[in-house]
Amino acid sequence: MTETTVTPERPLVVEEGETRPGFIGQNIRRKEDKRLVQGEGVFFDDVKRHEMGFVHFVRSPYAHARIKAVDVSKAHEVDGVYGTLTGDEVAILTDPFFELSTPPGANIKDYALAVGRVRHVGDPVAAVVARTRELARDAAELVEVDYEPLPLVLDAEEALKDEVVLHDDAASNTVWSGTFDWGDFEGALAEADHVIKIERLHFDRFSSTPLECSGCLVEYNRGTGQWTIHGNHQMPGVGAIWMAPALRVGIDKLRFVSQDIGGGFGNKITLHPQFTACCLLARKLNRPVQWTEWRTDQHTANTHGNERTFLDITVPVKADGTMLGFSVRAIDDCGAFPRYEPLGCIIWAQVTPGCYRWRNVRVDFTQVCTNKSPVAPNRGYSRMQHLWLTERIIDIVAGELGLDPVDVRKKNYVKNEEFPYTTPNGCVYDSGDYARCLDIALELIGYDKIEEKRVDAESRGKLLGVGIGSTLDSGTNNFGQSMILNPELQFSGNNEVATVKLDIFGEVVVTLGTVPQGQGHETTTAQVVADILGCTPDEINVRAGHDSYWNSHAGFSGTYASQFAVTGLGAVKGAADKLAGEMKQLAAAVFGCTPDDIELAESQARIKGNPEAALPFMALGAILNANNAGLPEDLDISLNVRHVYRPQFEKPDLERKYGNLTLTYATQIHACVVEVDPETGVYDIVDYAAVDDCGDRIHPQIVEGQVHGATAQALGAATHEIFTYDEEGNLLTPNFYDYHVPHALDMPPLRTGYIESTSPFTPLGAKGMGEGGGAGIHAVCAALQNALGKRGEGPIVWRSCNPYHRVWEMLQNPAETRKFVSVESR
Amino acid sequence: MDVNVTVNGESYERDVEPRKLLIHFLRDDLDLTGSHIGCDTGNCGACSVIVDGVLVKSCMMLAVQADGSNVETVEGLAQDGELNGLQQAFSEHHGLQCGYCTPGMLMSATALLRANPHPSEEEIRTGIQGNICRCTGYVNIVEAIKAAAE
Amino acid sequence: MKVSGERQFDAPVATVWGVLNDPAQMAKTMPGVESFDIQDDKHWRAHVKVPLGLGGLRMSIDFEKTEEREPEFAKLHAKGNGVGAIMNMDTSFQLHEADGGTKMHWEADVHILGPVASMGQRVLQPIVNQQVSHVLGALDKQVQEAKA
Amino acid sequence: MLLREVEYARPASVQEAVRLLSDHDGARALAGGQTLINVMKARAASPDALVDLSALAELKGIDLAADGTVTIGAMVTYTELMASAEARARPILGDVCAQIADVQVRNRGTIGGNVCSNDPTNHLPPLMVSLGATMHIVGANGERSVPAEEFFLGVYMTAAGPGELLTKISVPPGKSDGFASVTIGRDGTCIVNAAASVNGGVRLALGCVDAVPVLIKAGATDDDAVRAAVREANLQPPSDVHASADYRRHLAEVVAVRAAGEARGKR
Repeated sequence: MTETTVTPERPLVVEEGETRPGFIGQNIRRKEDKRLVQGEGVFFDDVKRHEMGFVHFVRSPYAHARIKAVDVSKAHEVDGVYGTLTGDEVAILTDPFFELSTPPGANIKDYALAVGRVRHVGDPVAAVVARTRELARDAAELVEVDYEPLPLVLDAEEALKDEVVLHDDAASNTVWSGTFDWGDFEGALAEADHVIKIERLHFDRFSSTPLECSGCLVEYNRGTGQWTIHGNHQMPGVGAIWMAPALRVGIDKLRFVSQDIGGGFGNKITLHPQFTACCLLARKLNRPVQWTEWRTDQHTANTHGNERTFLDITVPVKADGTMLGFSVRAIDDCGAFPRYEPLGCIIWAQVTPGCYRWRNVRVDFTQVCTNKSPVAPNRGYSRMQHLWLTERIIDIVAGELGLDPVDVRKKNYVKNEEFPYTTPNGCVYDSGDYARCLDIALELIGYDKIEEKRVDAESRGKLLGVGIGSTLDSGTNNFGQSMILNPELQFSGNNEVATVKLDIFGEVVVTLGTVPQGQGHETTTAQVVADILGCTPDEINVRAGHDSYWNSHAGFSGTYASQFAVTGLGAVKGAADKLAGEMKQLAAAVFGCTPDDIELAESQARIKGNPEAALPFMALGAILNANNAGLPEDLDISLNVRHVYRPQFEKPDLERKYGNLTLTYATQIHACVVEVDPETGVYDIVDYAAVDDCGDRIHPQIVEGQVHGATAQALGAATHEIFTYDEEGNLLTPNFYDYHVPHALDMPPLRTGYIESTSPFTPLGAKGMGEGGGAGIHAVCAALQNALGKRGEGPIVWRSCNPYHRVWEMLQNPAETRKFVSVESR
Repeated sequence: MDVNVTVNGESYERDVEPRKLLIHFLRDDLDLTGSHIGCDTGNCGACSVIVDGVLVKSCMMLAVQADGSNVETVEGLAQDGELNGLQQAFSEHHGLQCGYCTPGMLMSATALLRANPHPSEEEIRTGIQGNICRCTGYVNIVEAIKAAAE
Repeated sequence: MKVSGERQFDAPVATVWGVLNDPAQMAKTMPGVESFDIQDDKHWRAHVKVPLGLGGLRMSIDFEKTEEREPEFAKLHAKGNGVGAIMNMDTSFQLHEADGGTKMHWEADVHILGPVASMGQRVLQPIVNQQVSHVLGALDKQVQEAKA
Repeated sequence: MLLREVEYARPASVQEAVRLLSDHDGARALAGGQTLINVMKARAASPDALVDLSALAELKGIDLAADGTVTIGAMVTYTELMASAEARARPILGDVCAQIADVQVRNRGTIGGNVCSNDPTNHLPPLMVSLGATMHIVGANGERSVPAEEFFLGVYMTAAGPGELLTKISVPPGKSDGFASVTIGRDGTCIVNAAASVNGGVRLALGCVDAVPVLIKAGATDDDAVRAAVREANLQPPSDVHASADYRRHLAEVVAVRAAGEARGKR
């Protein structure tokens, strides 16, 4: 049962019924729903072409092996096989995908298929194309690959020793490493009354596995050399930047088309290797080819979230509980290929201090390759791992010093009056009220009666624990942060595009550059345009999906990193404002008055105060498009406006690794109550609250839906979802049989609340908020910690994922984990 | 093998390999792409359809097993373009985001409400336990089914 | 995965050694063996369909004798290539006289890759045990026949 | 996700089914398909021919005899059993079926398929052993009956061998039964499970701890006696990503005590 309590500071949207003027802020019916509830959406696998071939990848069973030979002859003998592709051909026909990192990472060679060596189980070695899906798979079994197994390395700290090296060209497993040092950590240590040391924390490897796996149908036009890729790539702008140079063609030769996508969560950003292989096959066989990834392929070889180990954490604290800062050594395991990495080595710096006011932070960061599946920016990317670190520090320190976790947070949270708040490394938190959100969350789980609940739980033989998870969702990247990793990179700022036109019959048509996967872009776009043009969302036709041929996209186009409400709608607002201006100019020219005399309302352009003198949209569209004789010569309008939204960013100071890396910071504060059965380690989440503050809400229901979804994914990651490998490099949770994703009965009762702290930096006062920052993981870890041990004794929750067996093991020998923590009091 | 099947009231006859799963038959042979595939172990329920009145996962049935059966899929819920009560409720309560699990959810909810017109929240959650959704956390789906039941 | 054990045979060491080193007889002890071809006394290949209850797992296994000290010790490397699984196994056995017969101590280090390994880890141990007991049972029979 | 080529037949009679299964050693019976088809998707193991039992009316139906014995056809689905008045004579049957997987699987998955596939994590093998059920098998050379504790031979292997069919299961009368498990998420795959049946002493069957259910008989039914009996069994459970051997062994004691307690409570 969901109760939404509305307790905003400044009641902008007070009660469900009462709304602001206009459509923004209302829960209008989503435009996407009509087709989706009738099964009439178009997902990539629904697209068919005459005589298309089905692609099946031959994947490595070895985690690390040299490829001595690939023999496709038997596969070709199968009736119905159209052709094959091997790594040797790929090495000749394409160049390696460019690497973001500096050496040694820069020297890694990453191709569409494995060349010379396989580096993780599932690494694609060859591809077979056949008339039917089943034939392609049958023939793939006849491809004989002669592997020479090599020693493998699965642990990041082991990989650092470079005894087993994955990429000879790089001659090291280190992709990137660097130190970050802000404030005066040594000074803070000297000034501290207590210094808490935490030897080890580990953020486990998991992924928010979208229900639709990846895939594409690729057509090649031999005459023009043009590829059309019907696929579910969620960041085609960057995908094309990788693929075009590899295929040695201009970017415009790659047309990305998608309509409906079944969830992305960052897992559909690094699809360029498989898509490149399909492009080669479409050209080689001169026929459309279609690749559908199945669940087991998606788990073993598509993408995982970053796995990160934190070592030697040192936290200076004053007697009154003021936290002065922290130092940590972080080792990030990016699997066999960096691809989108090492961007994760800097993205966490968007939220360096988390929600807290400590000023002295030192991080020694290293990213390393291992013989596991490559990573990609899974929802919460890199910030989630870091926020989990800061929350674990707060709770462990509070536990050791006997401080109340609520008081410690309130004392150290950035205060409401300090916004916009500049962090130690130059990021600017735009607005927020963390303490207020925490109060609402605690109220929703009945925190004041927690001790009664603890007694009741104990009467049933259960250990009760309550935990808080405070996170930030930094949105709208300044890609200039990539230059901190590699000064030679030519990426900075951000952008997104939208085109709004008034058609000949007066229909408003909007074309976006984004790639929605369920965020309701068509709906929120229609709300914004309707309020600007003075018509209703039903009259706005927002083209579904993405098509690079619409020429309404730019380099950073796509849907990722919590930014649509800012960049996407920023572009829409910019285009709609200009169009409104042009419509007023046209009406003024027709009525012989000035544009300021014209207002847009009720789908008309009319003279203020004289509603009879009105031109319906249809008239405006017709005049310019088909009846423009007699219009003034200087009337330079097109009624077809393409607007590029660009947030104001500066290039960061590379020396000090200082600068504003993100435009907006949405808040999510979660609180949860668990009951642990000490006899088995089984635990239930009996109460849960999530409070969010993402600035002005364009469509409250959509915002809440994102909170529900991000919470469910976090709870899955906190309880059961983990990618575990055996010593051979086999993934032991390769599909939903052993990788348990929460279903309807697993979810606890979810209560939500919200406030709206308008963002001063964005066109609509809104903030991106889709990633949620993994608050559920932090809250569950804190609640388990609270349940399992009183002050100073009991185990330490040091891993992000805690299935029952880990809870039981922690209970059996608390010392095993307690030894990670030591307190030095002066 | 020869398969005669009625899907959403329309009858089809095709020659089908025994190894072809019903979900592939619906999507690839009959071009009814409303039902989806989300896993390869029979866990996710995106392929749920109703065969002879019984809710099943069509990825764990061979097409040849549906010979002579009556299959209902999401494409058959709306009557000449008019959404039914369940479809309306899903949209009204934001019970879908990406829409990939929605066809399976709608078929499970349809089967649930036919058998139990006024289910409790626990019964609703049990009814859709076989349908994984990664976007909504199930909150609004349960609200939508509750609303459709009234 | 490491598996080991001991087995007492009611036959002299030479007889047991004779069976263990004759690929033709050894092939008969393989579960679901369909055919085998012998390249030389150190290399032979068996085509088997391992009975796995729900269906057979076809695999071709290449055996290579890597070490031998007649009649007491031998070591073999086996590389199995099937669709559902790839198997790399090193196995060795020691024979010595004991209570009027022969005591064999055997060891096997089995590495399995592919879907059977990643999805079947709960059932892998019992399945390997089943196959081992099958082989040992068949070996008993072969030894008795050889003795007669 | 894409199966290998396979032959398919849907016989109209048990005799014809037995003939088809005996003629072809690569043939396997296809009941509900909720395990077999998934194994075929992974191509981990592939039958050459499938004999679909769905047309065999003789294998459907649940019968309640005067003495309270419940006889369940092998092709009865979990949903049918849960709804059956006859099966309510032994309520534990419906209670356990209600915990298996989800609605869709329960609508097609069959009692016979569950026991014949004998996945170590299945619910029904230990339940049938604790209830002391009798499994009725038909083969080329006629019918025979096997007690449940002798029916389960190995992983995916039962007394119903190649060329044979399980036709029905008869469950003796009784009321005081219990079932307890620890699962991955609610009603998920079992990490460990135990079934208990009390009349006089207790018949306890532990699942997930070996290839086949482990039957333990204990004279007394109190917690300590049950715990001691389980310890004596010296279980060597497999370990996997969800539980180490030690954790499973410990859980086995806990669920055994809980199952026995539940059974005791219903006397």
